[in-house]
Amino acid sequence: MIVAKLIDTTLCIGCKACEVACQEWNDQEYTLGTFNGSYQTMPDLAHNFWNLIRFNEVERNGAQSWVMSKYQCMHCAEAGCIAACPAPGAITQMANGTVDFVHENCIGCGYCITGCPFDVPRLSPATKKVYKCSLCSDRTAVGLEPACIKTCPTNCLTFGERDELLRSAEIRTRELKADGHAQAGIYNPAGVGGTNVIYVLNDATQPEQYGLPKDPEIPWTVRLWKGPLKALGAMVFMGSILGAFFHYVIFGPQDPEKHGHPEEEPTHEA
Amino acid sequence: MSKNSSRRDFITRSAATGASTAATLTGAPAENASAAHIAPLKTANTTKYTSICPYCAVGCSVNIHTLGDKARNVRSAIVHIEGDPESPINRGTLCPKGASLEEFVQSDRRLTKVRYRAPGAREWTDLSWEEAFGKMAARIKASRDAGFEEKDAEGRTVNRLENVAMIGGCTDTNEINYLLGKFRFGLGILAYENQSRL
Amino acid sequence: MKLDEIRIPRFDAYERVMHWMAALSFVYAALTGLALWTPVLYWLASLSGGGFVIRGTHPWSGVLFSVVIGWMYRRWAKTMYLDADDRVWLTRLDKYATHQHGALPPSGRFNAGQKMLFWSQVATGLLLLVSGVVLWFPEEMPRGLRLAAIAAHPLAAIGSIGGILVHIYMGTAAVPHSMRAILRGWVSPEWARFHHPKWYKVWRDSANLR
Amino acid sequence: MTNGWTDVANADVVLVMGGNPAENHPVGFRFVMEAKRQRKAKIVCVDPRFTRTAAVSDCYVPIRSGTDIAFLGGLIHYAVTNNKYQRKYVIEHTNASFLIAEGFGFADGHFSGWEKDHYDKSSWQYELDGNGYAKTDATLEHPRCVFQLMKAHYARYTPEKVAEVCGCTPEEFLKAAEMITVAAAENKSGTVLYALGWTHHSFAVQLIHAAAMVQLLMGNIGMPGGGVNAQRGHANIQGSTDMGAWNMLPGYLKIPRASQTTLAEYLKVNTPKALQAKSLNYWGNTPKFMTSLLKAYYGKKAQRENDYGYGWLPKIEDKGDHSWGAFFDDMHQGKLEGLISFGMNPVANGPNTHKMLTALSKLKWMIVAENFETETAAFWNAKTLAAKDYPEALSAEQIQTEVFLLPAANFAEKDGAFVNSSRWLQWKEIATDPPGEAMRDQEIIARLFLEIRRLYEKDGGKGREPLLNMSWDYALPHKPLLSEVAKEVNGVDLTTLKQVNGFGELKDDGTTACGNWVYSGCWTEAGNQMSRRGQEDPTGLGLYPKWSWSWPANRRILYNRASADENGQPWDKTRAPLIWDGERWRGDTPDYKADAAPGTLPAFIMLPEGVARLFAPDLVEGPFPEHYEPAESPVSNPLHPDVSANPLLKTYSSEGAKFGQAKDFPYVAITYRLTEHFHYWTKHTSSSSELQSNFFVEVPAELAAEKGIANGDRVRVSSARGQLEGPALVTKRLRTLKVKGQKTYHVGLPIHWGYVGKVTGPLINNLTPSAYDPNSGTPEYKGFLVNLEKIS
Repeated sequence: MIVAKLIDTTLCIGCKACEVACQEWNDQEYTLGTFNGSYQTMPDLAHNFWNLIRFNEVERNGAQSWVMSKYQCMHCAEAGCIAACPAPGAITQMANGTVDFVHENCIGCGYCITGCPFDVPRLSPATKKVYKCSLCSDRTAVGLEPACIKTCPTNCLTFGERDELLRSAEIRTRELKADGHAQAGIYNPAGVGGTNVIYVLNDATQPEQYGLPKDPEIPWTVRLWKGPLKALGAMVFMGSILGAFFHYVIFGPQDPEKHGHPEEEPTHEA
Repeated sequence: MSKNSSRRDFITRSAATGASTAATLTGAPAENASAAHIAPLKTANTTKYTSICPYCAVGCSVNIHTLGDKARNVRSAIVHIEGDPESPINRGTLCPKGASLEEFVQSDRRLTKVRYRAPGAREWTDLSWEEAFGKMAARIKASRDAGFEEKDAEGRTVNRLENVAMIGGCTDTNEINYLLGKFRFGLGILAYENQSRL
Repeated sequence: MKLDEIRIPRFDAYERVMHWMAALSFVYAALTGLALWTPVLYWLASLSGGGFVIRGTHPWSGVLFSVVIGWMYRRWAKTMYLDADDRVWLTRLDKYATHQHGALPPSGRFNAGQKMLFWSQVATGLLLLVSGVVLWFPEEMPRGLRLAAIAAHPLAAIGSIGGILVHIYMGTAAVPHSMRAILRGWVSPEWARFHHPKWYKVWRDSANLR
Repeated sequence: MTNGWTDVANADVVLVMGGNPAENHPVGFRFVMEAKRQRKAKIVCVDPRFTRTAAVSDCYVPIRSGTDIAFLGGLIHYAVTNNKYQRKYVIEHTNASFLIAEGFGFADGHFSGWEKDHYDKSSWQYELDGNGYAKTDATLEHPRCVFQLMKAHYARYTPEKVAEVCGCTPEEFLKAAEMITVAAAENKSGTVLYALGWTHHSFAVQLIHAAAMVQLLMGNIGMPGGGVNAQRGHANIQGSTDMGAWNMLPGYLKIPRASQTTLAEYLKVNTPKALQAKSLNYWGNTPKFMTSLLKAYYGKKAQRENDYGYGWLPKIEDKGDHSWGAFFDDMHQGKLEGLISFGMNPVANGPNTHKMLTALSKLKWMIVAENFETETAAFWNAKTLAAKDYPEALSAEQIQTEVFLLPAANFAEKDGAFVNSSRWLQWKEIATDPPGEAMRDQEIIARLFLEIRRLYEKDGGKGREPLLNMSWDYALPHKPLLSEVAKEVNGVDLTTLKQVNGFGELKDDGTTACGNWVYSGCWTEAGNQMSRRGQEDPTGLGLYPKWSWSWPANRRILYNRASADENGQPWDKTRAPLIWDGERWRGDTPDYKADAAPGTLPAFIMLPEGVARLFAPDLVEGPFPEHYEPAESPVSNPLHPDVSANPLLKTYSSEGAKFGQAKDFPYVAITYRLTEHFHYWTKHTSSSSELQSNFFVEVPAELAAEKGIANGDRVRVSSARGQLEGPALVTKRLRTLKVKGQKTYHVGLPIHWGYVGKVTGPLINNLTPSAYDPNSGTPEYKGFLVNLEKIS
């Protein structure tokens, strides 16, 4: 059974409780930042900050609006990080769909950072390993909701069975459309096989306003690397080794006695 | 009063909120070959206390998880503070301040000793409670003896003290406020304000 | 002096050290790279302390290899340009492979195959270095570059390792005594005359043996 | 709150004004969002700033800080002239029909009876009949009935005038008015959520009265999803008010005045008389509450013969004033010797920090009990810690104040009850012990009190009787158990020594003792009602009668009788907190006699009128709220330029006249909290410090462009009191407003920083004025004037 988070951005009040609950539950070290000209806690996610509310002041239909949306691991069905990860067992997709990092196995190469179409994993300068939201796998394993979900005051965040959440997201979208938000919709991008973090957006035609990529997918170079290039490499390496072996079997080593000399004098002086 | 937290918490929470999640759908480790890495729940062996968030007046209930049995030489340590799912007010949710109450209780800036600043001094010095109570009571008595009015100019009994003011209380319980009231009226203090009036 | 007692110096100590530094760093980089390249070969990582360790060491071995390649370039680039004979030689690669040496134009100090290996290693080495540096610092490099590097690095490695595999075969089983040349530095006049006639001639002329 | 947090979910319209619940009460705001989702409620947000509340509202109207009465007056005008008020409710449950004496009027900024510095209120009184009851006209047609007077008073508040004063457009006002007055329908209800955006004005009480008037006209008081709801800012700000501060004893009993020399005189002045024949006039029970309090305070020493110890209570001089502004001004003049502060930080949170610093330096001694070292505790070091902000402050060597900083316990280290905004008393447990040598507050108070008493017993001194007769008979006198205190607060029948069940059992003959009558019922013979955890919600309205305990009498919605019509049936069948079943009222604890049939009493049992006051003659500056400008304003009052500010505005200015003019300080400053921080506390915690590490100044984009200020540039904000510096956050969320035709800018100042903490920054109260509301003595922290400069 696949579980998911539903983020109804229309109910988000940017209170950042989820940020803190995440920090607190995961015993993160807090960092004191510098002023960055915004209400946003920090410009970007960090190895010790897995869940960021992005604040975006935009104008919609001539009126001021302030878009707040949660930014964290999307737990993709087809995860770019897993596709890119070279260390066996370092990233695992659990039976419930959670994409979790196993830090004992992480080698800190950062390929997952490149593979992730949402730019989520972050390298710790101290441990040289990569970190991101675990969907509180320690909590979900014992039947508790992830910390961010539990703390969310406005029910902007819900946790549950993915299909059920998709259904309620559809209902919510219909409500919003009826309420005059013609562009309302669900963000569950197909390019990564759907995400286990699903958004309801007031304006699904512009996910960028929420800091979400329009058409995320596993990068083709990652697919190339993990697919065709592996085959090509295997062919080249095996071809070289076998070719050399059979060359030796058939022709043996070069032997001046047997094989005659090249032309003694240069035909063309360089 | 205290219960060991367990899966039961979740079940009561679900029952209370009608949430649709259930333990089985969160991917219990048994069905999960790669779950061995999952850390043990940090609240697994804690004692749970019920409390109320000390910040704003929404009145969210919180569960305080502690380790240590309060034996004579043990000061129990707070491991985690989380919203109480049974509260009809917050149903387990908390705001960013409430969600980090553990930081507040266990802040390394908490005062742990009586600090004293002598007139004109540039630094704090430490004081024992006994010394502090002795000095403070003497100061209060001196000011009260100087300023207490039993009768006003018209000879009416007024029993008041106007050269000492008291402030505070809104960060503390009703009972403390009641005691502060007795303290105040016992001394005869009229100038008494608190945050509710600012 | 009998001809078969003569030792023609082929690689001086400087070059030998250079070569073996390149060889060792390459083999280390290649093996650790292969470990990271496919889970099938991930066991190779444990030969060098495990995945976390080789994530740290692999880039440095690559840097070392690149430095040595640069060194080689300074030392050998001039002798590695193809001349007219080399171009003909390359068209007759099949003759070389099937030991029909009589049909080949004479080679200088390095034959055209060696020269091509040199240039291919310079090229792939450069590509490996650039893409490797990009991959080394995932948080500092733009994602577009990293995405290009993620494909370019293994592609270059495939070319590079493929070439080196052939090189190792040539240097060991296929051409007897060439290993001695790179280990101890000398070859016999006979060997020189057979494999690198033009180089041999230069040596012979300078030694004034005729 | 007349209602409660959980009840907000029952609203059809939510007017958020003078508050920003999404940021400051996020968990309370969940019920707003629930109303929005479940009931399709509309959220109207009226605020100078486009806040996080505005971001999720259906209608946002920016208004100039301090013009809320103009806006609400406009709503009253709109409702009355467009017949968008609940007439039946207004006739039955308000004093709209009451006749006012001849001669009442309003002209040129003053109500009738203005005499230079005060009002002669004789023209503000009800016209009484021979029995002393008010005359009424149920048709609301009499020219001197409250309704007609109100209509006339607000005739000036047209949408255009509102726009001119507030700076919004008439269209914006009308859109909001239309949404809000939907609640005028009998089966609709609307709530008002406010906080310090209303109370931090020099006309705060009038402002809240204006809101109450709107709600009464809409028929929203007593309704589920209705009410006037103050969102209180500290965990027990409600409880500490209930327990008495300023000029109050516990339970809103007034501290006696010097002229009330006997209990009888006190009771005569303070016990109201009914103004309608049937009015229950519950405050008529004042003798029972007061006598029981005296019995709790003085125990066996309180006897009928000695007026139950009434004489030992301190008396306020008849015109005496001991509000914040008054006694800090006295302190500033060197009239005070000592200050005792339990968890309060006046240097940070009092207006005009400079004055606070000087005032404290004139004390002989100061005792501060705290969790953290605060700006107040370290006030003597301000010059070192914040040299830039306080160049003129005295240095530590020059300050002779002796300071005791006592390490107090935290909420988690104590039990006891907090009262939330909903008036719910919620009991908490002791989870752990205080750190190090930190001590629980009850122990600090008790030991200090007992030590003082010991000195008086030993050495004698002035005023021994009041001090030594105060009861302190706790099982552990040095550290009273809070459960024992709570039982004393609840009250006990001294004849049976049983806990009383509620204030209905209190007596005025000395046979009951009760520490706070409004809390009576919180700890009965059935045990601690405040720790109850029942989940039942029989009305389905989120009243949860068995979760904790609500004052008064576990009533969850105040004035709930008004939610039912003349037959005791709910105005809205789907939302029925109270129904008359023919014999009794069912549902919430009725704000009525439980077995009195609907018509027998008027609904507002706490008021002598028996109905709610549209016309409130007890307020000092007028029975109807009138728009006055803040003490410092960029314009003169568009309604009456010659009487611009509140004519009874209170100022205490021993520090000199410290008000600025618009020519020097052209911008309107507003102060506020951010969701990330709590007051001046969380700068001591890592988590909140991470969420907002830095102080900043919010600057409107248009003003920033004028001044060449880019996002992040350092700016200096100055007022007539002082100045501060910080980085600018340039935003379009602070819209330029057109007031009286001229561009008006707001400058935003979040409050949370100071000179001690994990993160530090300027105290915004460096800038705020010593201007106070005349009714409550609350300072005007919002809507004062500043200048803004870029620091190059």
